[in-house]
Amino acid sequence: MKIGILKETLDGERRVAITPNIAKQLIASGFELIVEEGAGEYSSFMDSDYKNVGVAVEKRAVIFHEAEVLLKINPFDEEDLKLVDKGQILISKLYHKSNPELIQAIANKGVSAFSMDAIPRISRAQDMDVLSSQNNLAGYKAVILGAFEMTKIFPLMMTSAGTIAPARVLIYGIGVAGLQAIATAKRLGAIVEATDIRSETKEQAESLGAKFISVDNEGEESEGGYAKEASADYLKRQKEAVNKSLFKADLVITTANIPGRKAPVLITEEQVMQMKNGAVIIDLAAAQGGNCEVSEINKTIVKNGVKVIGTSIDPRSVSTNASDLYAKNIYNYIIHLTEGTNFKWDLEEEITDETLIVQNGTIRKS
Amino acid sequence: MKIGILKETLDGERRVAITPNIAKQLIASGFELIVEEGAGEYSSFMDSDYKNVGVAVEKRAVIFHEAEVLLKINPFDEEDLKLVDKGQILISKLYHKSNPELIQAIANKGVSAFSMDAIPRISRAQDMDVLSSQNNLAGYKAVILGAFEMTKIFPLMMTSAGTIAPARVLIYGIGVAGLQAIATAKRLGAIVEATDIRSETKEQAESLGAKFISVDNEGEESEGGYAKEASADYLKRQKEAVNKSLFKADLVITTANIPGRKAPVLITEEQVMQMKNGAVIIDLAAAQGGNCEVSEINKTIVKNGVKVIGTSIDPRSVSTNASDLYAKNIYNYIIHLTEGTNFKWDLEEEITDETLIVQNGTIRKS
Amino acid sequence: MGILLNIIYLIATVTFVVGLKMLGHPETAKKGNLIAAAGMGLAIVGTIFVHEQQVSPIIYILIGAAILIGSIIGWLIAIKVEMTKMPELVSLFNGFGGASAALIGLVEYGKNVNNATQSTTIVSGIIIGAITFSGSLIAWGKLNGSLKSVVRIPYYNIINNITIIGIIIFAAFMVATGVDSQLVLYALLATGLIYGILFVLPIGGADMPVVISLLNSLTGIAAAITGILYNNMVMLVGGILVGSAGIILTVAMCKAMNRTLGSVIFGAFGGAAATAGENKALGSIKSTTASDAAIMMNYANNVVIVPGYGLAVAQAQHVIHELEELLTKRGVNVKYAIHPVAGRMPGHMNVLLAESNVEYNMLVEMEDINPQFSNTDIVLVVGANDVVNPAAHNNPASPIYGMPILDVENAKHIIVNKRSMNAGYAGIENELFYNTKTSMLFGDAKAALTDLVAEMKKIQ
Amino acid sequence: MGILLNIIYLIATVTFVVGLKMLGHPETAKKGNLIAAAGMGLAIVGTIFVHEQQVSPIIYILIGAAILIGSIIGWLIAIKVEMTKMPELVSLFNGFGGASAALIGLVEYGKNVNNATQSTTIVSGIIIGAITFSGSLIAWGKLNGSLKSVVRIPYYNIINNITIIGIIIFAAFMVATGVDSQLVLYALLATGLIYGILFVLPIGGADMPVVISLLNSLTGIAAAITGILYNNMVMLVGGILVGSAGIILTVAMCKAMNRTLGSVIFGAFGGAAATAGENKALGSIKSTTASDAAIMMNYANNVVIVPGYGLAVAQAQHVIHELEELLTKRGVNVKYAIHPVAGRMPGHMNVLLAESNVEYNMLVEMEDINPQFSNTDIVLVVGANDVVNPAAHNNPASPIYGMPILDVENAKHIIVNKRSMNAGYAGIENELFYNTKTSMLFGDAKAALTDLVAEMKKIQ
Amino acid sequence: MNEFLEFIENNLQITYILILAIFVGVEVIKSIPAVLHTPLMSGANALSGVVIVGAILVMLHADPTDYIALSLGFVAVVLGVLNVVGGFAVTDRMLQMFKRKK
Amino acid sequence: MNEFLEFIENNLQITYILILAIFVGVEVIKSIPAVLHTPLMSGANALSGVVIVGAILVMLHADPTDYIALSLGFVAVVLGVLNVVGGFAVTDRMLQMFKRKK
Ligand SMILES: NC(=O)c1ccc[n+]([C@@H]2O[C@H](COP(=O)([O-])OP(=O)(O)OC[C@H]3O[C@@H](n4cnc5c(N)ncnc54)[C@H](OP(=O)(O)O)[C@@H]3O)[C@@H](O)[C@H]2O)c1
Ligand SMILES: NC(=O)c1ccc[n+]([C@@H]2O[C@H](COP(=O)([O-])OP(=O)(O)OC[C@H]3O[C@@H](n4cnc5c(N)ncnc54)[C@H](OP(=O)(O)O)[C@@H]3O)[C@@H](O)[C@H]2O)c1
Ligand SMILES: NC(=O)c1ccc[n+]([C@@H]2O[C@H](COP(=O)([O-])OP(=O)(O)OC[C@H]3O[C@@H](n4cnc5c(N)ncnc54)[C@H](O)[C@@H]3O)[C@@H](O)[C@H]2O)c1
Ligand SMILES: NC(=O)c1ccc[n+]([C@@H]2O[C@H](COP(=O)([O-])OP(=O)(O)OC[C@H]3O[C@@H](n4cnc5c(N)ncnc54)[C@H](O)[C@@H]3O)[C@@H](O)[C@H]2O)c1
Repeated sequence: MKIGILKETLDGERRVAITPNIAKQLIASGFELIVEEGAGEYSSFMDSDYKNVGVAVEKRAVIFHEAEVLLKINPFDEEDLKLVDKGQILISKLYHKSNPELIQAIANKGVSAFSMDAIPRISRAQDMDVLSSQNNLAGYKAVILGAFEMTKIFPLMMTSAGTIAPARVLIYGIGVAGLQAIATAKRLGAIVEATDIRSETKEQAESLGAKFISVDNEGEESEGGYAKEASADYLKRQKEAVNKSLFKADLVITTANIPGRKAPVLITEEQVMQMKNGAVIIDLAAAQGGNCEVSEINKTIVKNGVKVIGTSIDPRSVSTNASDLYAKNIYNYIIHLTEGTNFKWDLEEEITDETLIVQNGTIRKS
Repeated sequence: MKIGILKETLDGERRVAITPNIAKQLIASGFELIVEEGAGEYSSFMDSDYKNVGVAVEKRAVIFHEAEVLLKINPFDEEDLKLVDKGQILISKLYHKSNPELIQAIANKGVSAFSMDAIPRISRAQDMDVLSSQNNLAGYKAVILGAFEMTKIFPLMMTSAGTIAPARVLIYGIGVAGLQAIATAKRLGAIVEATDIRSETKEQAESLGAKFISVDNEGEESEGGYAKEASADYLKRQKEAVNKSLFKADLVITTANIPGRKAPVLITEEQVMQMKNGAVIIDLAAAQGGNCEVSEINKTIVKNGVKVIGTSIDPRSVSTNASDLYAKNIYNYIIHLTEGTNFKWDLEEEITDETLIVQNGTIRKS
Repeated sequence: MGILLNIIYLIATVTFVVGLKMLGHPETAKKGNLIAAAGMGLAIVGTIFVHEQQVSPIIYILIGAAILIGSIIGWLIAIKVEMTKMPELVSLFNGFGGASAALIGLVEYGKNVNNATQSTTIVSGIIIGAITFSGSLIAWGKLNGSLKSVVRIPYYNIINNITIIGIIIFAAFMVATGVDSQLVLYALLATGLIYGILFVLPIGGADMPVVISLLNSLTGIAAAITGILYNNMVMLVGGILVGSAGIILTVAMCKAMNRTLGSVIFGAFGGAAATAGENKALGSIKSTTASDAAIMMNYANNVVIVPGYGLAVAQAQHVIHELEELLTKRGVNVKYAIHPVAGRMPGHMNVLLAESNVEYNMLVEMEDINPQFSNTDIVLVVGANDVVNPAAHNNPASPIYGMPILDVENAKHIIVNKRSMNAGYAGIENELFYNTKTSMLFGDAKAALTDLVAEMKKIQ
Repeated sequence: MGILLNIIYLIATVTFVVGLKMLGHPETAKKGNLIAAAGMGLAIVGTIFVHEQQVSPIIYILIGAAILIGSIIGWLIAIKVEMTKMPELVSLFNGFGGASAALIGLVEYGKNVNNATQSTTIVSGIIIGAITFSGSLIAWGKLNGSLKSVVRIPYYNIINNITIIGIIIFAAFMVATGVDSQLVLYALLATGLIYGILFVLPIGGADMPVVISLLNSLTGIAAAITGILYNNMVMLVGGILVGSAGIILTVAMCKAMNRTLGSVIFGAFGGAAATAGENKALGSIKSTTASDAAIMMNYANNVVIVPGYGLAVAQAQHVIHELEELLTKRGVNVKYAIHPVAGRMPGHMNVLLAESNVEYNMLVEMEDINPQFSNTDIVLVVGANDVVNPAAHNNPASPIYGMPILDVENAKHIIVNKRSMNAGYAGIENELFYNTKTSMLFGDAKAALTDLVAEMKKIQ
Repeated sequence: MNEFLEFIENNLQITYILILAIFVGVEVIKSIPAVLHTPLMSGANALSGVVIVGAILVMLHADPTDYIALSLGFVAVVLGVLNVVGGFAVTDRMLQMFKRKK
Repeated sequence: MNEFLEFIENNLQITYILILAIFVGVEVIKSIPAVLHTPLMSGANALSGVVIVGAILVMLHADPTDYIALSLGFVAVVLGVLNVVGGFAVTDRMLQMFKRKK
């Protein structure tokens, strides 16, 4: 079975779905691999690295034509679909719930499509869970980005030229990204506070040294570990509880998401206007509409001396590691889906069932 | 006595010599202060902040005209000197050893000029030592910049999507900047190695958790804590000792300086060609000619997949904290130089003697 | 008694004290045991050969035969017995000691009926010896499983009280009247034996070690009483030493089990107190103390530490590092086994351990450590649960089925630290905790590890 | 002796054991002292009033007077003396005890010349009592400064040997011949007294506590010997207790000073051993032990920790945090004083302490902490030197003159941990170390603080 | 009570010995690590076999024709020796686990 | 040597008492913190004043006319009491420093 690795075309994307290291493992498992020219370039993998492990490097059209399975990170787009042939298998993130047109387009092509973002958050699927692996790096990089953009440093320093107060970092959303952001900010010496709608996150935040800001709510927990949409009342009370910290914060990182929906607005423009001059907000939910009212994806907006940076939870900039992990996830996933080198199509099995969005032109999930 | 605070004009500079907080203290000590419009803008200090503490905000020309003492961070340049009047006192960094023309020009103006970078490294002058206060922040920011530019993360992470090896950071020059860089990289979880020509730095590096790379030399120590110029032989043996680490490094930070001279070249282009694809070099000595042969000041040059970033040891980007510390240094310095609000001109006293470069048009030091 | 014998006894007494003392420290215990044994040998040999009266050869032969028989049997049993059966053996031996004391009393009684002090001594010796003997046998039976653990006797309290009253009446009668009746003598013996049985029968099997220690202390007292009878210092002092040390030991054992002596002995009667940590399906758990864990780890060759989310919750990263450093310094080979999803975020354990400066090369990935567990003496699991849950292998119905885990079961011994029997993230039972190789060290990780380190430091 | 008196003595003996035991723990020491004192009172009262022979009232009056006089003087001296003079007072009191034993011997000798055992006892009592008396007086004189610390006597060895031989000859003669000569008796007393003087004279003042402890142990033995004489159990057991405990204590004191008992007693004769840490200009330093430091800190109200470069070199940040947490838990108010240039880079201490998770609000800047030192019980300086060097205030010639420092001198007591008397970054002597309020706790910071923590944990 | 006092009166030194031995027993044992509880119990058990001395004395004092005394004494000696020998041997085996490595 | 053995022979129980008391003294004292060395020494010193019992006995047994014995005894009692009372009082004062705060 021939697997084709496509170069990402999305603006700003620097990752690649399969790294040379993982390619080698797939080949060892019996698969044949071809990779698009320059696919790994921005993740510090050269075409020669792929060649060295036995992957053929080809032009884009050749990949689409020859591969039975096509791998990408970001959803296949119109341009991609033009080149797809009936019977091919597509694997990428699809966000099928929010992308019905795309799913329809894929179905129209008569192909099968698996979605990486639909992998259930169950224990045995953890090693295929791209959301975890990527959000984790995103949390780290958000802090680095914040530290880079700030005009202050993180740690407390008592020096002969005076004492520098430690930076105050506030984190909204204590999922995978939020936790790693807490850990990283804490390591650098900041005072870290964090808040989340799920009350079980309190202990988790504290286990990493952050102070948890409790919003006195009935703690409507989770649906399979995910947050439900917050009520207006909750959002109001959240603002009250957090404002004191927000207005003192030097760096704010927001990671709050509700799967399949627009991200909740947690910081209004009015709140931004009351923040400290020089503060920085990194909105990792900007792609889902943003947790901060002011943010726009891939833009830096300065409001009242506050820099609001809208970015996505995809850790594009740490592309080497991000590609490594993503590739490992896909590898585990492909091994799970196949027997020998053929797909099992075992629809009784939870992971396959949840992730197989389109089967031979038929939409299974929407 | 009226003190004028000028806005920095150097490209990329974001600091300001006096912050509102320190301005307040100077005013409390009896000085009168005027500040150029927008001087603190990039350090998150607004004109209104200055006004609030009693500083008059004026246009550039007014400052030059009215102030008896003119404060800057970077050396006064030709443009500045055009506006300077006889009898005025200038305080800034001057680098008088490497800038004889500038010193001559200042003398021609018939003014007096104190140089902040000439403050002796003695115990009681530590609170005026701008080199320490600024290099310290530079060391921190160099690591943040490196982390930002890298396509990898710093810490070791063992995850279900595979293990990410910790970043390897190599630091040349264990002065103030180098030490803080070690501390910061270590905090973020990197494996840190460091080297210096002064053998007493071994213990210091280790006290922060770095591994010291010893170059087997006779350890020609220091002149008042500073390094002497290294022999060609030393540089050769240094390369041999360090190369193994250099070629494995993900981030290299160079901080090696010899006061009053060109910075030593520690990494040749040939060495860069053998480094890892994706590695990053931050050359903090670029303004003094660079520790890396490839680097150019304020440029990012990619060679063989290695990003070489030439920057100066001035921590411009953390401008808020850097200005705070710089201002506190100047404050201590001015208090030291004056009695009531008048200059003492005590030339017997070491600090005054070393820093008064031009007195009423006469060059004292060169 | 000649001066020589007295000096022999004096030396023996000193060896008893010194030996007992040395038995209290792991480093010297073995030597202490040998010293005490040597002293005992000396005392026995001295008693036989250094005396002044005439003794017929037949008696020497009998004594020699008795000693030979006892030694051979005792030695063989001791050498052959499995490690796990040792406590019951101790109980059996102790019973024999008690029996010996009772027999001495039986022989001596007739000769001393007229001396109140002597007969008091003898009567007490018989009673205590008899109780010890029958009680120890019951304890032995319970431990080796031939007796049901907790036996309920109807009208227990009444029978028990009657027996006690019986003992008192017989004893008082004998001492007061100086009657020389074999009948009364054996009646006394019988009531003593009955009381011993009644005493131990209702106590639960898990408490047997405490009971044995208590009975052992009683044997010591019986020996001391016999010492008074013969005005024999070595018996007196040796017996009292065992008696007082035994009481202290008994109390210490109760403490280590978080019980009081009273609750062990009398708690049983109420019949309530279902042992905590029993689980219908999985069996019962074994809890351990910091002190035990410390000794086990100190004398291990290979130790693997498995950190989990609980370590982070307790913020015990600094203490675990201290423990690891200490073990390394003692020559133990220590590693950390890092499960990829231990904690609540990828790399959680890495962040945590980096904070306390654990060397990166001490952390071993799951794939690399799993084959090494069979060669590991002790695994210390700290606040981890799901990542060491064998259900992932065994139980297809489990939500974690199919997840790779750390195969700590393969190690020779597992110590698990957590606060309670509560489940982890996945919310499921963990049969590892019920494994016979597992000891639970309950408590907040920071507190428990701090204790562990403190105990470890005490050892050397 | 009546049964009542015997029981009184028995009780007194038990109070001695229990009291001595309680004296070994800071928490119970005070109570232990009182218990032993009560037992002693009981024994005295019992001796006077509970006996069978007829005693004339005049003797009662005399005894009463003696006790009254002794009590009042003893009490007044004990109450009035300054804290720093207590050790010498102990020495004085101990000498009195010895004298008392010797006097008893003098009186009893004549009555017992014909019984070898008794006269041996008495002669030994006189010798030991005399040595203790004169030796203690010399020790007292040395401690209160009326005697030059080390006294060199010409032909010391010869004189010493002659004295010893004299004692042996007199004693042997008296026991063997049973001579009842006051002359010989007082000659024995005199040689004993001389030997006591010779024994203590050459030993250095710093070693006096060890000598006092040793002499104290001897007094105990003298009391025990007297006990044998009178077949008096409370004296016998009490004396032996003091004797054996005293020897152990003496050895422990030597250990705490890193000396052997031999080197204290005989080392002096060589005359070498100039005390380390003496400095011509600055005086001498006082070194302390982890155990002492732990107790001092444990019972303090306010403790300030001053970290310096040495803390970083030793990588002792985790241990110092443990210490701080422990102290806080014990109710001590702890802060860290951060000097702006402590370490080798700006913020060095901050990085270090952040690593071990020290709360930011426990760190106090120099300007804020300096006024608080006068209210601080103990400052613990760990690996800092220049930043606490008063030369910055006092010595215009010093390279650090004019640098602001942490004014730790203002605290009630300063404990400095470093490895040696080596200088810091500035390469200059630090007179703080020679301050009378300063104790040096030598050793690598990590090791020393680990010990400190261990000792601290022992306390409660 | 009276008899008790009398006993003390008559056996004053024995009483002291008793009390001191109790103190020694207590002091010597307290604060031992829990893992030594079982070996220590076993060791103390072996020590309690000192009653064997009494059993031997019974036999030594027995009339060679007093078969009851002799046989009871014989059994007492056998049992006592079992206690002593077995006790020390088992203790020794238990303590194998404390062997120092290397 | 012979006399020593004889003494033991004659005073067997006293010997046991001696030995046991030595053990008790040693066990009770070992492993005490250094800061308690001085108070403990002082406390032990007070205890050694038990010799006062002997001094009192000297006086009680003395003939009221034996002035030498009486005066020596008197001095012995005074000195012994000094040792006892002063010793305990000083110890008590030394131990003031271990008062618990709050
Ligand atoms: N790593 C990730 O990215 C990630 C993300 C999400 C979920 N998960 C899941 O999290 C789980 C991780 O496994 P794990 O073994 O590390 O943790 P776990 O299964 O959650 O077990 C943690 C155990 O620690 C104990 N504990 C809690 N606080 C403690 C304290 N202060 N002192 C001592 N023990 C304490 C708890 O028992 P007591 O209450 O009895 O003390 C609990 O059973 C896995 O199920 C994994 O799938 C992981
Ligand atoms: N902070 C800055 O930015 C900076 C930069 C450059 C220079 N300085 C200078 O550095 C000095 C800092 O003062 P400081 O008091 O922190 O340090 P210091 O004066 O250098 O003294 C450090 C002391 O720590 C002891 N030490 C070293 N290793 C130790 C170990 N393992 N365990 C225990 N003690 C150890 C050393 O004594 P032993 O050898 O006897 O153990 C030494 O005397 C100042 O003079 C300052 O001017 C500071
Ligand atoms: N099975 C597994 O073992 C496994 C693996 C990975 C993650 N998970 C769990 O999945 C869950 C989701 O993680 P994620 O990072 O993908 O979440 P996410 O990206 O969907 O959301 C990030 C966080 O935002 C929070 N949030 C949503 N609305 C909010 C609001 N209005 N205010 C404040 N916070 C709000 C959520 O509660 C969540 O913690 C976590 O509980 C994680 O532990 C489980
Ligand atoms: N008086 C004080 O207390 C005080 C205050 C601040 C700094 N200092 C001391 O001043 C000294 C200089 O600090 P700095 O940061 O300004 O130094 P710097 O900026 O002049 O140089 C940086 C480092 O580069 C090193 N270096 C030079 N040539 C090298 C070569 N060929 N190879 C490798 N390394 C080389 C130097 O040794 C130095 O450590 C340090 O020792 C510092 O501790 C003292």
